[in-house]
Formats: sequence, structure tokens, C-alpha cells
Amino acid sequence: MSNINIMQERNIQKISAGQKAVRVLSKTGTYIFLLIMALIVLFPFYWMIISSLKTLAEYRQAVPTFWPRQVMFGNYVEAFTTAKLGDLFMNTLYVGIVSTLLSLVITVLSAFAFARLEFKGKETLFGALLATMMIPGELFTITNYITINQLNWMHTFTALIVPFLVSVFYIYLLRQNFMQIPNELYLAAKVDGTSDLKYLWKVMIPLALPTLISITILKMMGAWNSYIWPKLVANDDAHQMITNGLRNAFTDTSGQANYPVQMAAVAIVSAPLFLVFLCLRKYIMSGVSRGGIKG
Amino acid sequence: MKVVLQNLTKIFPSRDKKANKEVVAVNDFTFEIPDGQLVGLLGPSGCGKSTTLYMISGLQKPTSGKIFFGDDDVTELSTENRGIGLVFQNYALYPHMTVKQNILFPLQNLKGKDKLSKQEMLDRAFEAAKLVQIDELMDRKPSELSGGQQQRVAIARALVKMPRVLLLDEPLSNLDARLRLQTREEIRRIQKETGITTVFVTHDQEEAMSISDIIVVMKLGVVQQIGKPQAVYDDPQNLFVAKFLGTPPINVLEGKVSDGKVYIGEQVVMEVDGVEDQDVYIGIRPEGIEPHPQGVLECRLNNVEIMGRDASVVSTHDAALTPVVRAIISSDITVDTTAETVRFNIKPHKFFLFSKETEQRLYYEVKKHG
Amino acid sequence: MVDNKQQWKAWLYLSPAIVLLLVFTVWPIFNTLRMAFMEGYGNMAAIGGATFEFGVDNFLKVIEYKKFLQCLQNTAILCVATVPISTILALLIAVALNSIKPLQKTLQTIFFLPYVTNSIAIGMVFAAMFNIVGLKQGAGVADTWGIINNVIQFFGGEPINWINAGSSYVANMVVMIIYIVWNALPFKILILLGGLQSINKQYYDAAKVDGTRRGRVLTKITIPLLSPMLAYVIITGFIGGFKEYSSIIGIFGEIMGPADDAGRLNTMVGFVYDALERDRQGRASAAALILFAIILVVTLINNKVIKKRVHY
Amino acid sequence: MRKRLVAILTMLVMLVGMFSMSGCSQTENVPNAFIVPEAGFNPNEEVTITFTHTMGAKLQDVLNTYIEEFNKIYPNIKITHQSAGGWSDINGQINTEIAGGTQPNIAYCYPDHVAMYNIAKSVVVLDNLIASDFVISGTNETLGLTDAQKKDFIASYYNEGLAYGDNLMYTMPLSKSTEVLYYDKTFFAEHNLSVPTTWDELWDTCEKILKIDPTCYPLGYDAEDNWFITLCEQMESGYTSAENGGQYLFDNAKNKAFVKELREYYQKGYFTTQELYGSYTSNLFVETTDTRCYMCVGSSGGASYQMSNNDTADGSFAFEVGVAPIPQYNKNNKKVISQGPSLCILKGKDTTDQQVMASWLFVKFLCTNVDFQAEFSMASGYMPVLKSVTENEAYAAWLEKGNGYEYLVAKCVQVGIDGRDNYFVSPAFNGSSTARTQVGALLLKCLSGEIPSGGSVDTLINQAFQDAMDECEY
Repeated sequence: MSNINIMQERNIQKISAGQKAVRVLSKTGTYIFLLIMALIVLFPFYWMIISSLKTLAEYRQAVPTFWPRQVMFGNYVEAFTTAKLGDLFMNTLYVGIVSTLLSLVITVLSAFAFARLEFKGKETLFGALLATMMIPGELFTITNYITINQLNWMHTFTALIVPFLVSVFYIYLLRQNFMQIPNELYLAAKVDGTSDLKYLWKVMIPLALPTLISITILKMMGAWNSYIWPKLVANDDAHQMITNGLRNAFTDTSGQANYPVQMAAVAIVSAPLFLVFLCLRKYIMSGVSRGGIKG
Repeated sequence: MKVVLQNLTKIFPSRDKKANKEVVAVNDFTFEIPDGQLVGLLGPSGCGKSTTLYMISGLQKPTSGKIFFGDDDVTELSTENRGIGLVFQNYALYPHMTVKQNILFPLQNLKGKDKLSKQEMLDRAFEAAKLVQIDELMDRKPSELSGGQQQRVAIARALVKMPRVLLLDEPLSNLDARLRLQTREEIRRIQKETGITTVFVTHDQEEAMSISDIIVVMKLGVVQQIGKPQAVYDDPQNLFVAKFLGTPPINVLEGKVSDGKVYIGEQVVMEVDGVEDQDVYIGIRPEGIEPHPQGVLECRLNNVEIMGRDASVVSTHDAALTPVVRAIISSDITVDTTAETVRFNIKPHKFFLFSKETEQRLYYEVKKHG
Repeated sequence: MVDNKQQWKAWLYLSPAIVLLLVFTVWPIFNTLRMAFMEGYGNMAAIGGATFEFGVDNFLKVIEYKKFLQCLQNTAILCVATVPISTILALLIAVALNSIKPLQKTLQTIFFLPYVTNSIAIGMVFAAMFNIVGLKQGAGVADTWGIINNVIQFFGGEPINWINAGSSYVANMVVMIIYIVWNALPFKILILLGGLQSINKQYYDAAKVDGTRRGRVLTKITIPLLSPMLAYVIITGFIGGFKEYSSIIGIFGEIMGPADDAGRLNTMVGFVYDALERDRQGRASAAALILFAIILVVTLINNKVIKKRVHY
Repeated sequence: MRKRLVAILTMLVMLVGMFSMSGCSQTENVPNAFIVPEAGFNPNEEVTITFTHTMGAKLQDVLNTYIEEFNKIYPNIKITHQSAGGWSDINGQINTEIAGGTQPNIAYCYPDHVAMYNIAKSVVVLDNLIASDFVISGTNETLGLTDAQKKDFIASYYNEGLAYGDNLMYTMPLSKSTEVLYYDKTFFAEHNLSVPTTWDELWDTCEKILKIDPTCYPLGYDAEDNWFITLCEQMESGYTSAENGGQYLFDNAKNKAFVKELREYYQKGYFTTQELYGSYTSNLFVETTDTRCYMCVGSSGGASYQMSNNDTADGSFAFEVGVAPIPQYNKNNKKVISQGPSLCILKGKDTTDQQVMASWLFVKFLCTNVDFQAEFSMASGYMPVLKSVTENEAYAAWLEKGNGYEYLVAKCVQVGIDGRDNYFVSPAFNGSSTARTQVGALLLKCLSGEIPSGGSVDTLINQAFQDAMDECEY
């Protein structure tokens, strides 16, 4: 082995000073970059908030104002009172919780079958499922509407919940997660005579918890944001979902929306979602990262 | 390249903000590692040995104190400019690169006048691979290698750029017993061949003793003793060092010194000069006692374990702090295993006294021993 | 290997999903196929009692459409431009976020905010940012140039007509790309940051010991280790890009282009919607199937390329 | 083969339609004509009907009050109603509902929507109901419209229901708006300008205004598509026809000529439009500091946006807003566009005759009840469809009421009512909304487009017309 030490003969002082400068510079650069991006990202959010505080006339102005001339907290009051937010909230929560629970059960069972069991046509079936993700879902609306109608599910929570219980995407996500759990664990459980369901419940689910939490959150957000479908199948007072309620409540004669009030309502209903993210950030982050990275 | 640590101290802020307790990981560590030596940092977990290693590497910054490589103060110098090689405990081989790519990686980072041509890089990589005897595996991915092979790749990667100092973090802990023996010889050989000043961290005293030129025993951030392995073993400066080194471990008994006599219980086991009267801990290496019908130390005999060349006489004593009192003797010597008790003679140079109060070594001159 | 009991169990576990998929996904797809091959099929017309012949006329009609290529081109440009840009930007942000300590959580939350910001608000803000009010033809004066142009002018540039009547195709596309990239960022940052945080720190220590420059750490270590996440983000990005439609409505409104050139920015899904609106389900279905075929091919190619590059 | 069949069928339908006009027997051969059963409406049979609209909370309050009134007469008819959101939402929703057979009985509609529902033959033809002289027991009302009721409708509004190419009545007008010319009355008085009544006068006025304020746009026109369609109608040059399932007639020399003329005026800076300006021109109109516009053509329903600011020091309005009818091309052929919701009755295979008749009774009630019409107009700023509403005391008082925003709304309504003989609606068929979008875009392109190199203005205009036609006919 050659004995020339390539690391010798250095001017330590100079390097020392240089590296410090580089470190400070790069840290500053990183922060500047992040802060600029953060501002860009924040801008529409800021816009939503100030829009919700404007009068309709000011909102329509050609030259948008960056701070409302007249701060209309009244928009929030109006949003809250006109739109029966309480009922809407409960309906949405009900649909969100029930569909999340059922969806989790279906997703876990399917993902388990795809990740752990051997059966004929597994690959083909899985491929076919993935392919369905590529078709614009809008095409399904009319057919599904007719189906719901023939099943006599119009204006029921069932119509809001059942058609969206299966998500190929979630099955895919969870399957990837399950695949990372060593097969030995399953075999060991089999040797011990543990049933599949018990194994799922005791081993797989705890290990895949972050993913399941992410799915829960995405599902709840789905319930929060769904608009077109609920409007079609269950837009009556007893079943109305939050987005529909908000959209419908603030239109004027010509079917134009009163945007400032609508924005206020949107801000109100966004708040719970935001809080959920704040509280569960850790789980969401680790949930989405379980795609197949080994440590 | 000698490495000098000067009053090196590392304090970690407490994790629990309310408790506001700081953790002193390394406390005022001063030491000069001579050029070309293999140094083992030894201690139980949490003793600060890894922190010391990471401070030498530059991955962690000392709270106070200085580090010199040769005459250069590198305390403020960042890792990449220190010219060190570091082997991680679990190797940190890049899983997406082949062995060759892993070894080449450090060389490809070189810039400026250090930059090497492609051919030079390849030559160096193969040279390093040959040194650790993995030149057959160059196109495999880490996941296709055994633990020992991964270890070698990690060493090759650390060596390939000819570092000024090589640092190894628990290099053998992930290997099985047989591989461990083999690999530690390997490390020794490589270190001698390259002559690179090497520091490695281990909690396994046998490992440290067997290959180090110098060992540093640490406890709770404080250096206990530094020296050649045999010297430290033969001359431990405190009870901790005595207990930590040696397998089977040293026998420790409570006793006292009174009037120049060392008592265990009521028995005088040795007469010494230069020790004031006090309560003491008595450490006796297992190889320092041998059965003798007129021996000074009487113990209750448990059993005798024959281990081929050696035999181990296992007995108990009321004053012993260790669960058993063990003697390692040549298997030629016969012991009456049916007897209730066994008496031992003590070899004075394997017999250490420690102050019960400070646990520091009490030096003495033998006047008479049984 | 495949024992009967497992077979039986697998299908049992899959049955709820399969039943629901059959009813709410497979049947609609089948229906789409049926409509695509019924010449001139319209839902309303069918209810009104009209009958339709079997044939490929719908497909021919789609391809004959004068702006069909334009729709395809728009879709392709949006995909090809937005996926790399948003992925790279999201990667840089995620890496930067991962490398800092103070403010990390705050910034992370900020980057998530668009997720809970209503899409109506976002579209309007973007339109307002690029909109020029009161542009006098040829005179180069306007009442308001919009924030973006104000910035350009601040740095001494000439203001650009981004989205108003008389704007250029390139300018329109730039706006769309910025908007779509912006929209795609939060999700990608979230995924990539999650991925980064699960990479073992020792790889970075090892790289640091070896004196690896930042750029090299990114390209040689971070990106390969992040490749499963990146693959996921890219594939879903492409699928999303091919379905681009609502973002264009968000900026340009229902006319899908600047005021003087309606439909200039129309996309494949936009075409599908237009056809649905005029009771031409047959044509819409045919276009959707064409789109599906394209996405399928691209995804297969993607998978091929990615399989080679992704380290699992 | 099929085309010919369709043509023959259409001919037949038209013939039948003409017969029905002349005779008073029920139109029986029209596919979806409603035939009033001999037993007529049964006031004792409970019936539930649904009504989908786009009313906001304020208008729904008015509606609820009058549902109560209605139930005093017909307690057996239960009405449930819901808002479908905005205009763009209701069409899609009802389309889907028709596909599922769950359409509402009554729907807010624009002609385009009706044309679409009609493809599915889901719209009830109202002729027989209107003509029915069946007297509902327990009341002294006939099922149909009395002559007095018919006459009370503003004729052009009423005729909108006939705009589907087959001379059959599909919709009843509920509430209407039109386009009016808002102008700065203060400015006009100050500079001794007269309010233009024809386009030629308007251009003269523009020229004068530009001399006074060279940086202004004398005229702002919010809706480009309306402008094009109105000009076609005023000039009788042809826009579209609902006959034969829809025809596009706008690609003609006369239209190209006026578009070319408008381009010249635009280049002179006489006017701007919403899209060209980049914002509602009403914003220019109410603006008092920067660029101004002194005349503005906009919807009579949007009066609130045309109100000048009153944020001056003493709280007075910056200027007085005048409202006038829009300029005409030919004073002998006055035409003003009519917009705003009508009501249509939908039926599916499960819809009973009783439901259709109940729906009709409610539609009739809303459209002919003077009090409702008055109150709805006051709440919405839209115009009532009955002539006699102006005689309603509360309404008259409201029209007289003199200040601020309400005054302007009332003035718009007044102008709208005054011009009631001049209304037109553009023909409706599947594709008529495409035509609307296309002529709007084509006008913009012709006004502001760059002349292609090596060509003339005519090249540009011809190309724009051709493109629009291609899109429409695709």
C-alpha cells in the first residue's frame, strides 16, 4: 500500500476559516430558500384569510387590496349562522368515521391477502386493480348514480359511504407496508397455531399503524372535501355534507357565490383539519415514509 | 500521526427540559496517542468512549478542550478536512452501491490537487480490497454479503483514502464469536501493515486487550486508566479497572488492614507494609490463588470445572462481593472435590488492595504471605 | 406452494373489496366501453328513445377533432414540464427542511397548509397574481400589471401578458406550470420528507467523514436511498398530470384559454368534460379510453425505467 | 337514412305544433306533450313534488312564505325544495338525475338546459295545461291560464318558452333581467352630453368623451357574448336557429362587417370589455381616481356593482348613476336581450299525472302571483314577469323610493319594465351554449387579435369566424 498520505500538507488554519464561512453561508442559504418558498406557499392561504374579511364589493375590485379596507368579521358570523354548520359538521363526521372504519377493515384484509397469501392470479389481479387507478373517475359518475338509484340508496348515508370504501391506492400503500414485515413472523405465528386474524390484529396492524393513521386522515379529508357526489345522491338537509352546505348557502340571486362569506366558511371548516395535522404530524410523516426504505 | 486530546470535555444538554440536568459524557480527557499505535477505548456502555471517538472524528464538537493531529489543532476543523477513516458499528455501507462503488466513493470525493485518475482510483480500491481480502466480492451489493464481509468492506472504504487516523466504532459487536476472533486478528494485521494510528471503541475487554497497543479504560465520562493492556491488567489503579478487565473476572472480597495485617474475616491472608489501617476491598485474580492444604484463605468448595488445559475451582466465601471465588489452575493439579472446603495460597502480584472509601488502589510491600 | 386453503382464504379476504370494485368500478368501466363503441351515444338521447349502432365512429370523431392534437400536446407539455420541476423542487425543499433544526416543525406545517386551503381560493389568487387590468393595446400602459409583473419590473424587466387576451401560448403554459407545480408541492414534500427522515443518519456521517460535497451527497446517497419515494411521487405525478383539467379552469375559467382563444389550453380530460356537457357520452368514453391507453403505456415505460433505477 | 328519418319526424312535430296553435284540441301526437286526464286534478289526493333551484338563503325565505300561501289553496300538495348551488351546478346535477330517473318535478332553468333535458324528452310540454279549462273542485280556479293571466305576462318573456324550434311551450318565466346602459349622470350633465339611443350616437358620444378625458374608456361592456348576440338580433343578421336540432347562422358578411367596425372603434380606444380590461368594467365605472369609464353596459341584476362610491368625506355619492336602455341599431327593430331563470316541469317514467298537474299549479302560482312576483323582484333585483306588478302598492313604493343602492336597483327594474316589448331570447338547442362561448371568444379575437403577417384584418376575421364555426359544428 502506498504510503503517501493524501490528507497531509494542509494549511489547517485556512481550511478552518474557510469551512466555517461555508457552513454559515450554506445554513443562511438554506434558510433563505426555505423562507422564500414558505412565503410563496403561504400566499394563497393568506389570500383566503384576507378575502374572508373583505366586503363583496372590495373583493370584486379590479386592483386587489392586500389588506381589507374594512375588516368584516361579520362574514364569519354570517358563515356560521346561515350554513347550519353544526348539522353539516355532524353529518360529515358521521360519514367520515363510518367510512374510515369500514374502509380500514376492507383495506387491511385485501392488503393482507396480497402481501401474505398465495393464490392463483394474484399478480394479474393486483395489476388490474392498479390499472383502474388510471381511468378518469368522472366517467363513472352517471353509471354509479344509476346503480345507487336502483339499489334504492338515494338520500341515505349509505350512498355517501359505500361506493368509496375500496381505494386501490390504500390497498397498494398498505400492501407495500405489510411486505416489509418479515415473513418469518407470519410463519412463526402459524407454527404457534395463531389464527390469521389474530396475527393481523396482534402483529401486522401495530407494525403498520402509521400507514393506517395516514389512511384515516386521508379518508377524513376526503369526507371533508367531497362535493360532486354528495350533491347528487344525498343533498337533503338530513344528509348534507359540509362542502355542499357551504357552497349552497352563500349564493345570491344569479347563482353567484358570495365569495368572502364562502371563504370565511372555508376557513372555519379548514381549522379542524389543520389542528388534526398539527397533532398527528409525527404519524403522518412516518406513515407516508413507509414505502420501502431500509435503514 | 500522533493524536493529542487536551482536556476534552463533552456535555450534552438534558433531554428533559424541566429536570435541566446536563449529562457529562466525557470529562476532562487528556491523552496523547503515539503515532502508529492501535488504541482501544474500553468501558461499559455510557462511559463516553463513543463520544470521544466521534469527537476525534469531528462528527461531534467538544464542549471544551482541544484535539491535535500531530501539531495541528483540529478542534474546529470539520470532519471532512481531518483526513480520518471511520468504520461504523453497523458499517453504514451504501446499500445501493456495489462493494467496488462503496470503496471508490471516498476517492471520488477528492478534489483539487488530490484528484485521482479513474485508473488510480481503481488501483487503490483493489489494493484496499486485497488488504482486507474481499477483492473477489467487488461486484456484489452489501445485502449479498455476510456480516464479516461487510465489516471488511467498511474497513476497506475507511482505508482507501489513506487516512491519517482510523477510527473504529465497536467494530466486532455485530459478528459471531468465531468471526470476531478472526476479524480482530485481521484488524491488528491491517493496522500493523498500514501503520495508521488507529482508535477503536469496544465494551469487550478481551477484544481490547488482545489487539490494542494501548487501552484506555473509561467510566461515566472519566478516564480510569491508560496503558499497555498487560500493564493495566497487572496494575489496575482502582477497583473498577480491576473488575472490568480479565475473564473470568477478578475475585473481590471485603477485608481490612490492621497493624500491617490484611484480614479477610478473622483470617490474616497477608502482611504488608505501607498501608494504613482501614477497611479495604481485596481483589485477587483467579490465576492468583491456588489450592494448598495449608493455604491462608479457606473457602467453601462448590465444584471444579475442567476446561481442557485449565481447571476452575469454584468456591464461595462470606466476605466475597462476587458470587463465587474462582481459581484458575492447571488441570494437572488435583483437588479433592468431595471436601467441604478448600484452602488457597495467594500470589502476591495478583493480590490488590483498594481503599473501601475511594476504591483507589492501595500500594503496599509484601512482608509475608502464606 | 399454493395450497387450497390459502386460495380459499385469500378470496374470502378479498371478497368485500372485489364485490365493491365490481359494482362501483368495473361495471362503470364496462359501461364506458359499451358507450365508446355505440356510435354517437348520448345519455339523454338514449333516455329519449334514440338507438345507436355499434362501431368505432366515436374514436374516429375524437381523432378527427381539429384540436385533438392540441389537447394531447397541452396534456403532454404539462406532464413533461410539471413532474420533473415539482419533484426536484419538492426534493430540494424536503432536503433543506431535513437539514435544519430551528423552525423545522413550523416550516413543515407551513408547507402542509395548502392541503387544507380551499382550491377555489388558490385558483383565484393565482389568476389575480398574473392578471393585467386595463392593458392599453400597443401603448404599453395598464392600470395594474399584477404582482408578478410588478416583480419583473422591479428587477428591470419588461412586463409580460400572461393570461389576458393577446397573451402567448408560451406565457399561458408558464403560468399553468407554475400553478400546477405549486399545487403538487405539499404532497410531494410530505412524502419525500417522510422518506428522508427514515434514512439512517449514519450514511450521512459516513459521507461526511469521506468529505463528500453536498451535491454529491444529494445525488449519490440521498436520491438513491430515496428512490422508492421518488418513484412513487413521479408515477402518481404523471397519472395526475394526464388528468389535468380543473387547474386550467381555475386560472382560465370554463373557456380553457385566454379570452381571445377559447380552448387553447384544453386537455384530454377537458375534452371529455366538454363532450359530457353536450350529451356525447360515446365520444367522451372514447376519448377517456384513448387517454387510458396513453397513461397505461407511459406508466409501463415509467415502471421499466424506474425498476432499473430504484433501489429497494 | 337516420338523418332523413329525424327530419321527417321533426317536420311532423312542427306540423302538429302548428295544428295545435290553430285548434283548441289537445296536442296528442307530440311525444312528450302532457295530456290532461279527463278526471283532471284531484284536490283531495295527497301529492309531493320537488323543486330544485339556485336560490340563496334570502330568496328561499321569500319562497317559503309563498309555499305557505300556496298550501292555503292546495293543502294536498306538499312541496320540498333544495338549492343545487350555482348555475353551472344545476345543469349537470339535473342531467345526472334524469339519467337515474330521479329528476325534480320543477327546476330552475336556462334555455340551454331545457334543450338538453329535452333530448331525453323529460320536459313537460305545457300547451295542454295552459289551455285546460278544467275547474278544480273546491276552488274557483281553472287548471289552465285565463286570458287575463296570459295577457298580464310581458309577451317577450312569455314567448321565451317557445324558443325551442317547435313552437311548443316548455317553460314559464319566473324572474328576468336584461342589459341596461349605466352612465355617469353627473358627468353627462356637466359636459352637456345626451344619452345615446343608437350605436351611431354612442360612437359620437365616445368621441366627445375621449376629447374631455383622453385616458378614459368611454364605454365598458361586460359581456362580449351578449354584445355579439344582441347586435345580430338588432341587425337581423342571424345568429343561431333552433330549427332542425340547431343551426349556426352567425358566419355571415353582415356580422363580419360589424365586427370589423367594432375593431376600429376598439383600436381608437372607444370601449373595453370585461375580458379585454381584465376585470369587471363596472369597477372602471365606479372608479373615480384612475382610468375611468363613463358608460357601462351590464346586467340589470348587477346594479349593486354599478353604484358609485360613497366613501367621500361627507358620505355623499361621488356621482349620480343614470340608467338607460341599451343603444339600438334600428329604431324600428328594438331588441334587448332577456336573461334570468324560467321554470320547467320535468317528468320521468314514474311521474304521475297528478304530480305534473300539481307542479303546474305551483309554477302557475309563482309566475302569476303578483305579490310573490313583487317580493321576489325586490329581494333579488330581478324584474317581475307580470305587467300588473307595477300596480302593486308595495312595489310601486319601492320603485319610487329614492336613495342609494335600492334606488338604482329600482331604476334598473323600471328601465327593464319600460323596454318590455323589445325582449328577445336566443334560440336554445343542444349546442347553443357552445355557440355563445364561441361568439364571445371570436369577438375578442377580432377586436384585439394581431393581423397575421401577409394578411389583412379580413384574414383575421375570416379565420376567427371559421374557427368558431368549426368548434360549434364539431
